[in-house]
Order: sequence, then C-alpha cells, then structure tokens
Amino acid sequence: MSAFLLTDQPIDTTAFAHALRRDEAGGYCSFEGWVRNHSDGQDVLGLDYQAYRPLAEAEALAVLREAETRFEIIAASAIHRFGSLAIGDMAVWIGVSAAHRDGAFLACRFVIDELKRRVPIWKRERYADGHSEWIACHDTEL
Amino acid sequence: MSAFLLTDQPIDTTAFAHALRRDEAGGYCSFEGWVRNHSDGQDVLGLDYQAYRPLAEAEALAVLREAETRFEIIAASAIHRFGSLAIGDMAVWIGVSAAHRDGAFLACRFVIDELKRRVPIWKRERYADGHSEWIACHDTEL
Amino acid sequence: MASVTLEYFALLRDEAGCQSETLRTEASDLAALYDALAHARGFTLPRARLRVAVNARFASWDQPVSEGDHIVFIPPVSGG
Amino acid sequence: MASVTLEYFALLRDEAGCQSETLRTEASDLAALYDALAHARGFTLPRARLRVAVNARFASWDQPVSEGDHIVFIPPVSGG
Repeated sequence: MSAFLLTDQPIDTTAFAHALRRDEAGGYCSFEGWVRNHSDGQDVLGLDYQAYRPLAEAEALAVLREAETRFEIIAASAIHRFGSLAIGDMAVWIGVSAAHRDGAFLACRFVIDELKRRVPIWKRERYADGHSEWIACHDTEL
Repeated sequence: MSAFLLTDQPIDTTAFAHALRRDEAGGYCSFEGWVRNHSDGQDVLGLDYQAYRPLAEAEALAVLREAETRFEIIAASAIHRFGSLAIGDMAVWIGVSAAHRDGAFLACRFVIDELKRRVPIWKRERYADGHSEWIACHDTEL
Repeated sequence: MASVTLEYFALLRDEAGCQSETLRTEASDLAALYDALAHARGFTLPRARLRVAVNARFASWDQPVSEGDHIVFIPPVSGG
Repeated sequence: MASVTLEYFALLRDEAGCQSETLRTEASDLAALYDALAHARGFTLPRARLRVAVNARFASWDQPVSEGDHIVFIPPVSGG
C-alpha cells in the first residue's frame, strides 16, 4: 500500500512513516533530500519547485508500485514539496519498509532515482549573485 | 562528527538526526531495524539484546569513522538498543548526511553491514513455542 | 481547427510569459503544435529534450491534436 | 599464575551460569585459557568461532595472560 503526497507545506513524515510499520517488517530505509547551500560551485540561496500535479501524482504512484513489484518490500511511500524552499528545507522524503534490509535499501534508492528521472517536477536554483536557473535532470545530481 | 549511543531506552532519533543537518548537505539516508514477528519461519515474540558496552562503543565509532573516510559524506551516526524488545520496537538506527545521495546510501548500508558483522552485540530470539535462542550473525539476516 | 489549452511549467512558463493559454490550432499533431508555438513564443528548448502530456497522460509526439485537449510540454524534469 | 576477570555474554553467559568471575590461571595464553574454561564450564562454542578481547580491545589468541586482565570471549555477534 503505497502513498504519495505533493504539498506546498513543510514535509511532516510522521503519518506516512507510521503507515509503513508492520509486525512483519524488520527493516526500514528512508531518504530525505534537503536544500543545500551550493550547486556546481555556486552559492545557492534557495530553490523553487513547480509540479504538474495530476501527472506528478500518477507517475510517482507508478514508481512506488513498480518498487513494490521489483523488490522484496512491504510498502514504499513518498512526499515531495513544491513552492519556495530555503536552505535546509526538506524537498523530498521516501520511506520503505521490508522484512529484510536488502529490499529496503534497493527500493528506496530506486524510488528516488526514478522520481528524479520521470516525475514532472522542476527545480529552479536561486543563486547568491542574483540570477536563477531551471535545472535539467542531467545537469544536476542531488 | 560521528556519534554512537548504546541505550536500554526506546530509541529517540531526534537529537542525533538533527545533529547531522548541515547547510551543505543535500541528501540524508537512514536505516532502522525493527523487531519483526518472524524469523526463519518461526513466530517470534520478542528479542533480548546484550552488549559488551566499552568494546561495542569503540567498535561502532570505528565503523562510523571508516564510513566517513570511505564515502563522500558529511556525517554518520548510529544508536543501538539493548535489553528486552517487543515486536515493532526499533533495535537500531543509522543516519548519514551527504552533499549527494550516492554517498549517503552507500555509507548507510556500509554502517549497518559492519555493525552486524563486527560490533559485540548479541540477539536472542524468543519464540512463540516457548524456547529462545542466541542468534549467530551468519545464521540470520535482518 | 481544434481549440486546446496549453499549461506551461518551468522554463517554458517563463518563456511563454503565462501559466496557461487557450488557442485554436490547425497543427496536425503535437509535434507540429510545439514547433509552431516554439516559433511564435520563442521557446528555446529543442523538442528532442521535451516530453508531452495530453489530459494528464504522457503522449507521443505524433498523436493528433483533438478538440478540448489539455496539453503540457514537459521540460527535462529535476525533482528530488 | 595470574588473577584475571572473565566477563561473559550471550550463550557463554548462559553456559557459564554467571555474568563474570575472577579466577587464578596458569594458562600461558588466551587460547589455553579458553580451552581450559571450555572444558571446566562446558562451553559448546569451538574457539574458531570466537574472538577475544582484553581490557576492552580485541586481542589475538596467542597473547599471554597478564595479571589483572579483564577478558571477554566474543561469541559470533548478531546486533542490528
């Protein structure tokens, strides 16, 4: 049972992480993407995210369901924020529960990689020198 | 700056996770080991952990420092619980922050693998049929 | 002639100068529609770097343009 | 003759029937000490599956036993 949330509010993982708990789960792997203060040698002040909501939600859920099919996991969920974020803000969260840790790690990595590759969400970096730029996936690495 | 805590209290990751935050960190990977209700086809009621504290603390810190040397990360920390645990309880937590997600995932996986391999902590499984057994690392997989 | 709604994101939104627009087009397929709009609006992204979605589903560039379509050209994504 | 303290964990604690004990030994090294104790206490783990620590540091089996040593035989670990 996967769940995905796209929100313009600060990410609160409590409810989503709690929903991944099962008595048969022995391992839980999570990933958080934070806004960092540098990118490719430039000082960054913050990020702006835009999302094409209906397709982003559908595609993110497809990624989570693929993870549940490909790996030995119990459940995988994700939250992505949009709007204007400051340094240190959480931009994305992924959580995966599994009987064993192998599946949890592999699926968590798969979900963040596929989210970044396929889900229609865009990031603009605001730089200290005043200019800003939309980032293309192949130009960046989180 | 790595930190390790060995505790007989329920694991609270708040302070340790907070200490991994840095403005230059763009990714955070964490792993939690939970007590699950089954092992090798047997119903499990709970786990008892013993630890040889001074050596466990030294060896866990050595593992964390190795992770910081081997991988491109900012910091790695861990907490391990001992004593008597029930189904769903968190037995171990690992958190790693990094500029990029590659380092965070690799280091987090390295730390849990090495903890399980090297750190003098032992787990006894209590089974539904009334018997219990100390687990040897090569007999089990979390 | 079909009446369609375009919604723009990221660089395309900046270059279009609007979030969305409704227009009538004679373009035979989505590729032709993008090429015409790229010329008219000055979009700098080559079509080869984009994907396209119609009514919230990914579509292929040779799909015909239909009356009432909601069309989004998808620049290279960069979530996470 | 050296006086040493043994501390036991996991299966060895169960088999020893105590958490720790202080005893005098004539064993020349840690290997000989374990072998003597395994015989006396009925430890079932073969030495090849154990490690040994002296004064909270891993040691080698051929290390001599010294007066006042705090010795822990380390069964296969299973944390996590």
